[in-house]
Amino acid sequence: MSRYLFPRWANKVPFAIVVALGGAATMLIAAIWYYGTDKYWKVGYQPAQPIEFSHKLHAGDLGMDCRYCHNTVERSSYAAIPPTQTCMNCHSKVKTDSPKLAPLYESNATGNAVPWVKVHSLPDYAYFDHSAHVTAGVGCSTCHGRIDQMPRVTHFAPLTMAWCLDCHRNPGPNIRNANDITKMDWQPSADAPKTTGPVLTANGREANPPKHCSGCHR
Amino acid sequence: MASEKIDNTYEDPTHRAPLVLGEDGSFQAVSDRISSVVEVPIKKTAKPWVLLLLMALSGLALLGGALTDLIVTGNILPGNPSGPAGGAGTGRWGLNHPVGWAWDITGFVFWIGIGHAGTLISAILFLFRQKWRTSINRAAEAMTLFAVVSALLYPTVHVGRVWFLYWVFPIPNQMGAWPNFRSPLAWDFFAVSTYGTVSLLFWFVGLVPDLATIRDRATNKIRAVIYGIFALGWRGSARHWVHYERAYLILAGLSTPLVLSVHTIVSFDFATSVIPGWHTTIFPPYFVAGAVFSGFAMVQTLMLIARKAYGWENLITLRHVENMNKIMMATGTMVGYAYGMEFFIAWYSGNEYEGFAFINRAFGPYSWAYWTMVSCNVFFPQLFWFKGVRTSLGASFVLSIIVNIGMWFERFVIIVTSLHRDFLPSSWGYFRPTVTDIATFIGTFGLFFTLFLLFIRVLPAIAISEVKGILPQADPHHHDDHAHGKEAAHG
Amino acid sequence: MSKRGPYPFQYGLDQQQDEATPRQWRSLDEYANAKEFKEALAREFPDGASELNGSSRREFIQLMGASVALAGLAGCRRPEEKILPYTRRGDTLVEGRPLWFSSVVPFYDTAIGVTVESHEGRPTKIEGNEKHPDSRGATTAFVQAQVLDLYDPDRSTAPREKDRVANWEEAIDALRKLGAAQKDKKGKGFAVLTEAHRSPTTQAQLDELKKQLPEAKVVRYSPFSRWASREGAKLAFGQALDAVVHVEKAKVLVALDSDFLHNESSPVKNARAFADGRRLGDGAKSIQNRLYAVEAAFTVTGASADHRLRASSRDIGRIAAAILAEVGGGGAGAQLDAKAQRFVKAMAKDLASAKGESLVLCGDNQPPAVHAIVHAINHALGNVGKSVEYVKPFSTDAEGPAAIVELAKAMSSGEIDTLLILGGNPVFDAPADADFAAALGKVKTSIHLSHYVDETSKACGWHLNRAHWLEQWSDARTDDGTAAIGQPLIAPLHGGKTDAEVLDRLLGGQRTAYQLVQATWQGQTAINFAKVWRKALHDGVIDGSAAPRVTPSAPGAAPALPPRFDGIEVVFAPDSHAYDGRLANNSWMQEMPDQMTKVTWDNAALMSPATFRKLALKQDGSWVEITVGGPNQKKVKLPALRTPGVAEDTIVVTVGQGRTAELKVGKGKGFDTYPLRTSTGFGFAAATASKVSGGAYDLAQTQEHHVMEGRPLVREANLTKFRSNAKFAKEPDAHNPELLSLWKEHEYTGHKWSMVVDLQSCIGCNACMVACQAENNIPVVGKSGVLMGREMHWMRIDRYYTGDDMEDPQAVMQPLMCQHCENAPCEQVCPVGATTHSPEGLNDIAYNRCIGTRYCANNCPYKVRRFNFFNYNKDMNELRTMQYNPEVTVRTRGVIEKCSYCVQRIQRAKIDAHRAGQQKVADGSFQVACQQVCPTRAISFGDLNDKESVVAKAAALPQQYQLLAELNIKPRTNYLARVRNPNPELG
Amino acid sequence: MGERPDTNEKLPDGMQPFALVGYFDTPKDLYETCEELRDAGFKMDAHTPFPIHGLEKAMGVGASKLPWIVLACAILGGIGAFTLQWWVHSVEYPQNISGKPFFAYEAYIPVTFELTVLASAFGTFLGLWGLCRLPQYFHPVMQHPSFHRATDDKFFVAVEANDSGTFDVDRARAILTKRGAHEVVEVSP
Repeated sequence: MSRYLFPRWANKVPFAIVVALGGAATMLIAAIWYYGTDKYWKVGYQPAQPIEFSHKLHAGDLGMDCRYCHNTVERSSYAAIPPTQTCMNCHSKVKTDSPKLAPLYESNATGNAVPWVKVHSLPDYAYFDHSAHVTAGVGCSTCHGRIDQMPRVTHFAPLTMAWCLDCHRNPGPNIRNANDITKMDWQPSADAPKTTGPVLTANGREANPPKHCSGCHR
Repeated sequence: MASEKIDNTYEDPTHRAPLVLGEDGSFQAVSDRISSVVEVPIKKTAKPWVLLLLMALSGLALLGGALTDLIVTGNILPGNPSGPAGGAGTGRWGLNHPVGWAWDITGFVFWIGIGHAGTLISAILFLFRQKWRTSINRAAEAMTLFAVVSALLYPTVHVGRVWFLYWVFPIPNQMGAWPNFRSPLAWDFFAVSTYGTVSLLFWFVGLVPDLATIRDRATNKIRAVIYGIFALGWRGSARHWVHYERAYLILAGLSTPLVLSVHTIVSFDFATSVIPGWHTTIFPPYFVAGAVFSGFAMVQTLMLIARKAYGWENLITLRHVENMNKIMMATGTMVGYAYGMEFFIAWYSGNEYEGFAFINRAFGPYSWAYWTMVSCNVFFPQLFWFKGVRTSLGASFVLSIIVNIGMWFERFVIIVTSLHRDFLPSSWGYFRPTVTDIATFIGTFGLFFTLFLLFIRVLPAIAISEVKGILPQADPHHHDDHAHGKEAAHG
Repeated sequence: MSKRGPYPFQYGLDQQQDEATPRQWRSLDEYANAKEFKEALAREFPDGASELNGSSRREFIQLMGASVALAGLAGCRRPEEKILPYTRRGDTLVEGRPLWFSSVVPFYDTAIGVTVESHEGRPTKIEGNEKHPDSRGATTAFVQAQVLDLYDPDRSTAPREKDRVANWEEAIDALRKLGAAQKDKKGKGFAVLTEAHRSPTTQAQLDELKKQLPEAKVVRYSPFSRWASREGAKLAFGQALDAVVHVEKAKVLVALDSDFLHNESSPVKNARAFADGRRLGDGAKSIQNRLYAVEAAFTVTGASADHRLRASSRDIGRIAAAILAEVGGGGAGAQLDAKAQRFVKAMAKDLASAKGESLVLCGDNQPPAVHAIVHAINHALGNVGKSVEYVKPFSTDAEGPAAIVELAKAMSSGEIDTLLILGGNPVFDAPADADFAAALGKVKTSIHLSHYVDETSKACGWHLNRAHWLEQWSDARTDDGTAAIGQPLIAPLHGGKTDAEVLDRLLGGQRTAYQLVQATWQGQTAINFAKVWRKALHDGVIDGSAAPRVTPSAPGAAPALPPRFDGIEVVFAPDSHAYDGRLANNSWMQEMPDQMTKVTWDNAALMSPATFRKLALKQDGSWVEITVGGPNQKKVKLPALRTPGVAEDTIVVTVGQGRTAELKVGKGKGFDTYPLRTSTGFGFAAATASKVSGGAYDLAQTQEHHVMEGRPLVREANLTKFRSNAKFAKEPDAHNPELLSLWKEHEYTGHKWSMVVDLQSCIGCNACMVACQAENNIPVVGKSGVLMGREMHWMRIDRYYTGDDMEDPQAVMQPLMCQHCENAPCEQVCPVGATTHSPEGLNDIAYNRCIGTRYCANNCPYKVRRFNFFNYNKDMNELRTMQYNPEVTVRTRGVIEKCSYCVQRIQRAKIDAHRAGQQKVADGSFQVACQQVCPTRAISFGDLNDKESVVAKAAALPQQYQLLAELNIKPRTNYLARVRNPNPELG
Repeated sequence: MGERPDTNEKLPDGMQPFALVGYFDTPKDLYETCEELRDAGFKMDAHTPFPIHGLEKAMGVGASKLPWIVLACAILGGIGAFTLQWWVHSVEYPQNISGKPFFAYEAYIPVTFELTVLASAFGTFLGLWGLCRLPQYFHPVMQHPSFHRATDDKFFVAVEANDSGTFDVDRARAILTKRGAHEVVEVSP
């Protein structure tokens, strides 16, 4: 019998394999890291809407207050999309002939809703309450960004649990005065006191945002 | 055969009884005897092995069915309860409130326990320089490995949402959530996975020189290549042996506390709870003893079969059999002591809940299970006091199986009888297994035996180099140029 | 456009696990697309809807609009979700904030005022109405469960002529024709059969009908009503009267076969008054009342009694007579055995000592004669006008079993050829001797208005689908005549009509329910109707609508009682699941364990262990055949169940189960025992029972062990012991050791939520269990599930038998929910930290974090954690999902759930307070579900750190103790020990 | 067992051998040969089917450094594990669990222990192969015609060439043949 001997080059194989595996692993992790993030999935989501409603025009240029349309935001967990009614307040006179507004007038006539496309969406087991945040002094732009500069609404923040917790653990920098709530160019004060003394909310109580489960999950 | 003629089961101080018997105790004979099993061409595979493998595979298939029924679709297996909406779910098992764990965790603890003997034999006996271990440690380690695989299956599939199991491990995530390191269950996941990994490494390190042997004996290229790859180019260099022996010693040293910690931690699952019958400080030693007990029983069962099947009478001698029986007797008695002590403490503590829990075990709805356990684990092993029984292969085989049955029942009794009647009588219940329960359990045996059968077919089931190492002529200062089995036997 | 790839792993799983999310949006939208809803949209706008703030059809449509559609390939790409806003928003409506509307439920031959919670136009939860005298903020299990009936997919969706599905146009046409035809013959041969309804509007229509069709016959029948009491009054006082009892005014109470705390004579009111009379709050050392129960079945009332005498129903009359004689009301008295004799003597003495402040109640299952005696007793004790008042009956129409039998006779004889049945289900529940089905077959024209196509509908020529009280305008009077308006919360889902509407159509009218109800009250209120009306709607009760009290003449001689029969007697009681059968298709009620037997999904033949042995039965569930004599013998075979406390030779059966109509939930559940019930043996009857060989039937009980094994779970004492040692419940012993801690424990500086359960007040009526189920989206698991021990109830009521005599024990009740231990054993064992402790001391569980190891459930000493063994909400009917509480996650398969102390309500209260700039929630600004529903106010909840709070005060009471506190787990739920007030003479 | 007759194979002239390889039948012969070679100042390696006790001394090879590697891994693993648990429960997300302190070191012991063992085990495993320079599928000595018996029943010695000049093929061959080695063969690098 002639004994089989591994060729000399076989000695290089293990090293090659190790290098290859290492490389592959790194690639994989990198891929998951990137494609798994909300930056990739949510942030920047900018669907087309049935009516080319421009927040830039209304909130920005015309300077309408967010709460004129989203008027439930201070009373309810939802910042409700305004009813057709609300749009008609102005558009019964303004731009009545614009074809872009056809869906609006149709909705007003038929009573069928305008099918807006949802941009910001939390998992349904997360109970977020707009009124709690707005009255505490967390303004619109903190989570929704410069809406006043968006002709078409874009998903601004990742809205992940970790992201929420960052602010819940250190609310100070993101709390503003009640009258700045809808101020779009408001900037978080980086030099806000971190943990020295209790942080106060816009309506003057001690800000103590929940960090425990039932704060958001019921 | 020689084994009948020469009795190596008693120690005569005047001369050491040999550990390996046979006319031709030469090194090559050892290689031949062990490797030949592996080198049989596929076509010539022994019929009984094929038959056993088929049985094992059908068991494996059953496991597949059971798990699909449990997790994916439901309604595969007949006669099971199902939700209003039917479908899969942990409810395919017979669990309920208050009995949230039953056959699943019973099976988990059972298999983990089995595994312990392997590590014990390969590590602890090694540290104690118990040379007789050499002919059984390889198989025992393999058994450990496969037992751990079967065991790990249970905690994996017993959770309600298997697909989120990875949350148990500390992986950075967008929820900013982490595992709870206070939970004995979290400890368990770490302990068992560590145990599995270390056992694998230990086993593989032991295998390398023997893989090299088979590589070098290879008569065809394919085998040479395949075994060669796993032999890592081992060439028996003395310089390597130096590191190798040190590594082996260290791994043995690591495995020893590890194996003790694993069952200790498993016992914490119960000991740290508040449930009467679980909340017991005696659990760690008691569980470890039980584990060794059941493990040795399983090794005994398997090795007795292999011994018969492959004619290894000279390698696995009566002495091995007897020694394992002695250990079983010892550990069995320890377990028995634990049973007694539990009762005593329950009474002595004056805690009515604790007291009730044990009275209920012995005389409640599950008394049948309790007494099965006691008779199998305490009464039967006492037979080993008789040398006749200890050295009878038949008796050893039967008793080893009885012990395994008993130890399964021990876990069942601890888990279920404690849960089914705890503090508030209003929530007392009763557990009945479903078809899926039974199928899952049988299935794990299928998994275990499939792996084990494949192992003894393709890998040297006895540590070749180690056995050679304990032959008399292996000693460089041995005064005999041509060592021979016979003289070895007498010398 | 933007970089959208396949959905990441995490999201993919969210899709898998989307059952773990509030379903209402998604399902509503799907419902919106469902066929029947398209039809609903097609229907015209109901009149008067403009009045119903926020719950009009318009808003109903818009609510559909508010739902969010899941379009696209869910799970593989990011689904494009739609938001459909309202087109016009009701002025009071704010998306995401519930609204409450007052309404009224007719039940128990009285009416209970309620406030209904509405989410974007969907009624989701029924609460009591503080202002309503028969509710006082509380309700009962039966009332709670009715919100589920509204969404029952089995409800009839359209009128039918025989088996042909018709529409209302045709139906109304048919009604008008019929009415016209009847007018010509003055209604001769025409009869209307109604339930024992209490709606003035319906009655007004009936009166109108009687005016227009003088020959027509109107009969009232319900399987359970207070006709016997009214008949009794006729016997005693010469005129039929309704007794209005005032338990709060009674120091000594005697219940003769009467379950007045639970099932009879406006129980909510009674239970509250009873509990108030014996509350041991603020260090009170005395109990105002003492309750004697003399009964055949072991009822909730019997369990709450200070003294209970087992007596078979046939003997109640004699005992009553004996009492009458003892209290000097005349009569010869009666021969009783020694035990009863002694009991009665002591009881009578006690009664006599409390003249004018005592009250004797008689069970509805007793014949008029016995009621007459009891009326006489109360009269003799001078209670009339004090603890018992009399009012004219709500209606003078013929009622009771005899009446319906008579009607049936007339029908079979052809004397009646046209029958209009408004509600009810006589084919199923009429007395057996009426043989109503056969009689109905003889009738030429028959019309049945009902919620379901039930046994009766099948046998009628026309079936009309009836509007649920949550769907249409109605009104109802309580037993003392106080009226309330029933507001609809949602437009009729299937376009059903009310009794009044149908009668109106019959008489050629076309008024809507709204107009009819308004018309009724317009007539009765003089000035400024609009104001009165608005106030009535707001308060949920109409001021000054109570009926004038009547002072009856002195009773005549007590009527003779029928001779006592020997052998077995069978006693009929309403079923704890189905009541008289109307709730048979309600899965919440079916799975609700019977208060005493803890049986779910079934009814059984309840008998004492001795009787059980006498019948040589082997085990619980063994078959027994009961035969009731009479010309046409009736046999019923059902499983037997040993029930301590039931009288000797007495078999208690509940009626209402064993429905045969096409009901997905109710069909074939339990056993129909109506065949045994005849007009002569309506409450109880002589019967023979015999063992039937052939195995045993599986009865699914939620509690299978009935004694406390000497463990101090429910701690009770009698008043004297309590007086001598108020701290008896925490006497230092093995169970109350000094508790030390190994480490520095967390402090609770903010709120410190806690619950106190007063076992002294709790009567174990189960109302809290259903309230919890409705509030927290708790699934049902079905009979098989309960048999496996997998019921999901977050709170249960443990019932233990106490005393040495297991033939005749006492019973104690203990509501048990998560105790929110500060050192919770369940938390440390969770490997993923899904269950942790909130800074306010709540034992939180994040369902979405749970992986389902069940370790926490194992390690819970109270066994209150529940595991979703399957996906119980899978394939849930879209209509039914409308009931889900959007504030609570709907759990998926494989996760643990448990009582959260209604954290959603706590959060709502906190957010409201915070919005108002307050740091803390004020005490009493919210209630948890079980607390709110409790008729006896046995549960209080609040902040322990607020020393002024109700809960803090209660927790500080001497009789406070904590269950299993010796484990040093520091439960947050406290119990107040139970104290009985026995009569020293009976020792 | 078919044993080949002894040969005296040489590599072609001018070719520097990797080593001079021969084998014995018993550990004893090998042992004594190694001692002699060691004393003669040769650098050698032995190849045996099983470890022969004291052989490393006979060859003049020092003890293994493996334990130090393992110790390092153990310390790393232990500290790492404990730090992770402390960080998770005290820094990153402190939560009140069963009313226990955030920093409940008692509870961290099991995981710390397990990860210590795991790290040590990996250290041992990788350290072993690292120190042995394995896997190395081809090695010059394998060219010896009977080397396949080195893992079976023969005891090989390879007198290794080195530049230090102490290597003298003929002297080595002499010692081996004197000791009765079989198949003394020069193997090419």
